[in-house]
Amino acid sequence: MKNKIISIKEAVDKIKDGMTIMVGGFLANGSPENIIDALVEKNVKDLTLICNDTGFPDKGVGKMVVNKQFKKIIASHIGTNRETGNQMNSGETEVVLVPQGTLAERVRCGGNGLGGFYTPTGVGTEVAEGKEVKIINGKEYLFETPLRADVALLKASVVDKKGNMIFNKTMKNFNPLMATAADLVIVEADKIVEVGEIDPEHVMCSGIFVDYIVGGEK
Amino acid sequence: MKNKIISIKEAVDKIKDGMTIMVGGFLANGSPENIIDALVEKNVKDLTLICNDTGFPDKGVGKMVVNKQFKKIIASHIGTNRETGNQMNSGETEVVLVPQGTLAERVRCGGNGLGGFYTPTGVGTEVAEGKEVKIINGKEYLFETPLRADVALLKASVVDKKGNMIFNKTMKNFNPLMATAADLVIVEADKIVEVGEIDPEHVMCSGIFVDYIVGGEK
Amino acid sequence: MDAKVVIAKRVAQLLKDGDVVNLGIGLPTMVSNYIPEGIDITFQSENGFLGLGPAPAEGEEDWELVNAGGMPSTILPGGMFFDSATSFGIIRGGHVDATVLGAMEVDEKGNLANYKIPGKLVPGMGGAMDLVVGAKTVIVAMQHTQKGKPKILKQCTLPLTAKGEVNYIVTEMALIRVTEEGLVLEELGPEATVEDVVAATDANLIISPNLKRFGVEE
Amino acid sequence: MDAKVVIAKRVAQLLKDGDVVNLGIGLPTMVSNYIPEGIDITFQSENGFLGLGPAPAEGEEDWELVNAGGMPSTILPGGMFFDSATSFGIIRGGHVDATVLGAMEVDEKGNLANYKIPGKLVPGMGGAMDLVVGAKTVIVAMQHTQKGKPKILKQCTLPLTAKGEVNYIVTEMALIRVTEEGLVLEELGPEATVEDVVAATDANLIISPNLKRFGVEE
Repeated sequence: MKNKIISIKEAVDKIKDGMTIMVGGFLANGSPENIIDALVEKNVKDLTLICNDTGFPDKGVGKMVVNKQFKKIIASHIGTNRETGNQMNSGETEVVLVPQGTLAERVRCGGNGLGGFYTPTGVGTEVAEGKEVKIINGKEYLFETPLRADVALLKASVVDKKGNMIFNKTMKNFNPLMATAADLVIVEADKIVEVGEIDPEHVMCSGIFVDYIVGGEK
Repeated sequence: MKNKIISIKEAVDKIKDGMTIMVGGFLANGSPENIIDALVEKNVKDLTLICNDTGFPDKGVGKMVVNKQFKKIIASHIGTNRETGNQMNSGETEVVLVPQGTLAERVRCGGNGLGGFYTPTGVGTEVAEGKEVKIINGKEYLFETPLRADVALLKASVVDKKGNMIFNKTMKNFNPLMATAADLVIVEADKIVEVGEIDPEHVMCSGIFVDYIVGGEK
Repeated sequence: MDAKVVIAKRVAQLLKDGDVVNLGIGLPTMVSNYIPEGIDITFQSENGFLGLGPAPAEGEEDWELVNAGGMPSTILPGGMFFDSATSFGIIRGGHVDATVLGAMEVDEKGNLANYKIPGKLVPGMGGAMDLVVGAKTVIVAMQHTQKGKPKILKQCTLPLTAKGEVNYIVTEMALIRVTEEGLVLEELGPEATVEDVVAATDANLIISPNLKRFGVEE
Repeated sequence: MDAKVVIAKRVAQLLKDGDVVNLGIGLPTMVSNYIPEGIDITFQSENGFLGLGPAPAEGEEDWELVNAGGMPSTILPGGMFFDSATSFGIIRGGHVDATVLGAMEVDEKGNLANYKIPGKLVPGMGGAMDLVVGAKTVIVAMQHTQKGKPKILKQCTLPLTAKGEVNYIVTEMALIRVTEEGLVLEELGPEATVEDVVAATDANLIISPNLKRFGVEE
């Protein structure tokens, strides 16, 4: 069996300037804080971020926003981090706002080999601008495309050495979706256990998606 | 709290001639055998079936095929039940074959409020006939539409009185997807437990989708 | 009675036994405090669970169990956790009976604007666009005016969250139903007259022949 | 050595450490018996689990844990169960490294026909169409001829399962790689000569300059 456990330093060394990264978490709940801290320290630049939101200035991906590491941000909400709005208004950072359900579905779509989907969300709003509208059974839908990233950075509560994951309570959010939609997947674990310690009925996301595991100190 | 538990007789009384039904199960593994038996006995006719396959002549929905209860069958595989092929060849029953992954995704699509999706599956085959082809990032995809039913008939291992479900091992298959995609959802339970007996981390499909629960004898 | 309490109480009475309900942040959250006796409501939290319970006691906060505002929450028996794609599948798929949200503006066509003020406040739509399109009943809960200026308009001036999806507007002054014919004033708040409501509303109002007063007691 | 064993052994050698593999019913299933020492393969069963293990001992069959052929199976440590949409998301999303299937016909363009003989045998495609499109490597494992008649053709005559997706054809006589230029005969079976293979093949074959013999030992 391949060893997937690496150090945080080895993990962040895989993330280069200009890459597109997906980061799990919802208002930083379920975000890989240690990897984020290491990325702030490494100061990798010109990244594109795909994340539900931009967290807080001192929590989650918000720390990287404050450190001006993103040239583009795709998120559903940026209201809890004033710095994102400032960078958007100054033109430093391009911000694309996507409805949360559409964002989740686009990531799933990218991870599941589908070419796109039609959603009723956003019809008749600014979100529809420039998008194909299709009438299906008399109702309007917008065409939405898949999202993928170079790297997905996830947080899980328990991870076995194959990468099988358990996310406690509300820490699932975008994590299991992003696991499927990036070329390289790195998960930060609270706890690392042996293969077989997690009941197959309780695994929430398979280790086949995971390239590397860091952490396990908790 | 509403009482969702009814008798099998009450359950099958809700299924009328001409309805479209979805039935969970994969080669009858995870199919509601007791509801199926009662439907054979009631002899409701001219149904449209949406199911992964047509089971076996003596197992799963195959019993209803033998009893000639379907005017139309939408499935990915009919090879384990010779009677389905016979009825198809004689023109008695219309059979629409759908690739398994496309079938699963169409049911999910119907249950999730999406208008359709693009899949690479079936491009260049008979499955593509009459379907819109879209080129996305240089690759061909087929447009596939959502599937919904009047009634979904599911099987679960453990169900609490709100309808929250656990499916043992490989009995999940289409069950949790179909739970979302029908106007009326009836689940046959091996075991019925009180609300709160299932850990929220272990519920596999929410009771909000479930209208009625039958069984619980096992 | 405080205006917000009046609104929350009246909204709570619109909910029906067995409903699945999503409450927005702020005023809408208060609705859960006033659910009538004997009415069983399941609250959905779009970040990933069903069975949202009351806020935890001080000192018992669990930061792995947060609500859609990112604050510690609790889960009730019969609840379950899920990822963001499943969460919005529930929402978009019509499995949420009612959503209660605040608004910056609502208009005669049932259009809603509540996610941005161009050039000033651009927090993003989060899950609001999916909720408003997906929920069976959309209830706007807000104070009737903002600094004395009407929020119920002939036509929204801000970018729309959704087109024609609002069903009810509940303020401290009125319960208004959105119909094909326009806005129908169905009930008056505890202290309001028809003249008060008309004066505080920019939109045309059709006065219901069965105009009543809120049945909210202290 | 039995022809089927020769095929299964050679196919097994094509698999790489860490691969996720889906084996079709029949001959392909035998591949799992010949995985080289030190190679860790995770088998996927499209009806809903990862970590497919060997068939259970007699008397230990669990009918809640079946494989894609509907027969009792086992799950290995590190496996997990999931529904059909997730299963085919894994397949379509490119997370299966290799799929091994039988064929009625394969042709020079890498087209595959294995799901129906019009008017005669119409079992349905099951998951085959998704697997062939989604898996990174598609390996056809079959006897070289059917009742003495070639199955490797210039052009398929039966309805296609997929267009241009086959990468390898492994028979008891040959290992053939599908390339842009056509079919390349890369290896000979234990007892075959180039003349034997050419005579038993309808398609044109390019003989590899590095032509080898299978390295399969008794």
